[in-house]
Amino acid sequence: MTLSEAEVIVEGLIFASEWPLSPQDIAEIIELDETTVESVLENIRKRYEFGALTIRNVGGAYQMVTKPELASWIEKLGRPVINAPLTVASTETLAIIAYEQPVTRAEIEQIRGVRSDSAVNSLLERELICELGRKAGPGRPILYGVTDKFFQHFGIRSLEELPLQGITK
Amino acid sequence: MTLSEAEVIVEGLIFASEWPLSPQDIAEIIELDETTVESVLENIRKRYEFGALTIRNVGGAYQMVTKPELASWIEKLGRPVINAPLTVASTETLAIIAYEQPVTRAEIEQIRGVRSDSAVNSLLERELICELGRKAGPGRPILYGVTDKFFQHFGIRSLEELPLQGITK
Amino acid sequence: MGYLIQLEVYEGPFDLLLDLISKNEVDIWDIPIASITEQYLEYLYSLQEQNLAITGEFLVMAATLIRIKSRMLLPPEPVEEDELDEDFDPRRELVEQLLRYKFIKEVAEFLQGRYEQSTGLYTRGQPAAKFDFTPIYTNPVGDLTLRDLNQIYGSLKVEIVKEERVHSVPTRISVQEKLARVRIQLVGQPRVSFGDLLQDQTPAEVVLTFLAVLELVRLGEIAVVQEKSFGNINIVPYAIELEVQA
Repeated sequence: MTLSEAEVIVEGLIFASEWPLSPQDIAEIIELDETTVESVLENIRKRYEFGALTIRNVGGAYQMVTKPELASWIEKLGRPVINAPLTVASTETLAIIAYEQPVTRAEIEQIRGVRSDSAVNSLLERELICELGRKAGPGRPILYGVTDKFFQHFGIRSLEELPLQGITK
Repeated sequence: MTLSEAEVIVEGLIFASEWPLSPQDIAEIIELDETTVESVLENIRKRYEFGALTIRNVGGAYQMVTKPELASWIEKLGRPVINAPLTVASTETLAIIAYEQPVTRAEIEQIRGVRSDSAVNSLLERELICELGRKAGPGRPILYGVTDKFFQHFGIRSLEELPLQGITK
Repeated sequence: MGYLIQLEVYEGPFDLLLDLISKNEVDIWDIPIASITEQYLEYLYSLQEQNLAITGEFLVMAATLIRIKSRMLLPPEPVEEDELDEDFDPRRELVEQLLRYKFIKEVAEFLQGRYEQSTGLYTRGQPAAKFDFTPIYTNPVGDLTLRDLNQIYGSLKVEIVKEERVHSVPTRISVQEKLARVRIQLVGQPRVSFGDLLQDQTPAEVVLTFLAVLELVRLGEIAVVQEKSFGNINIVPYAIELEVQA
């Protein structure tokens, strides 16, 4: 079995990157056009069919992850479980934090129209959000923002990848 | 090509583990004896011969890394650029280190009343603080102090220039 | 009604309103406020019938809807300048809030989808290589100044001293006791500054005093006046009744 040099390099890049890599990112690094990169990726994906790992496509970028059927084994390593479902309250709160950060809890509650402490706490526990500092002014409320883990779990590299605001603020 | 189930599980474990796994660790998780684990590992290493990745033995434990010849490519992924300000925890920790240095993490935690490892780590990563040495006494804890970078950012040349109003030492 | 209806669960009043608007197939910019208000209240009544708790937010929205409804019935009052606008629509603020919430719900759905895609998938556990991938911080201290550091350090040190004092002088009073004390401080006065009530109090007492003042407002015994933002807060007692002990 021989593999093309490009295939090996791309495989190494996707493994080593902290973020999902888009074909553009890869094309830039290895100086090949995107179409070639796409076909190289296809070859890698085929080669991975039988092992423990897979290259998944999240929003057009590629990331190396374990196959879902191994989840129960990997949990035994004690890695935090990312499969516990998020409640609607949590995703709404997360959406607001992603868009409006840095944002206080009171501002989140104003947009959602309901109290959100438990949603904020559960997101802090999952390390999807963190405290960014405190807002000047009365009470010096805590400001929240999203974490690196947020970007990794959701396969998003920057806030620009979130759906665009369809209405004027 | 069919792979044994054990081979796939071990491959996934080594990829996802946050530390290198010893054959004992693996044997415990998959409930097989160590000799079998060693031969499973050998199979995985063989299978990896042609790709970008390899299983490296570090002090008797195994980890998944890219092959050395890919180094120059992987370096091109670059260091991530982060523009987030300091968190409240980090700011408090920095203030304590500036005024109390040389100071141990336990002393910082006593003043803040909460654990401060991640704040200390983040300040180290930002190169605002550094290790100054170790304190004499039980456990010989690390002593922290601020760096030249700290002085540059705040526009002062020495600790004597820190404002002292409202502070009773 | 003798049978149980399965009621839909809503995240909050905005969620319920959006659902009513979509069920009625009406234009969000032209909400038939009377009929939507009626349906909104019906939902609250049905919650009540099933002995389900109605949270404060739902009640506040009910009040808002009723206010908007009445303002739409009345001829526009010649009041504040910004409301002189001929296009002024009492529904506008609500509509803007609803649209904002609707957008957030869409993003939440997008995130939920992404999250489910990640279920059971694990990324690499260890650093991939010994290369220096430590982040470059372009903003290592933000806009933090030496003065900030001084104040933060000062307040951390003060907190320690305070905590020690609290330990040595345990004070345990209830809101009810605090309420009684505040009444005594207020009775017969034309007005009292909130700051004066707080003098020499520990943080725990400040909280109790604040709660007692809120309770007095609720009971209709006092009015609270603040002339400008961050200005002094004055308490005007008008119906304080001291419980006379036999």
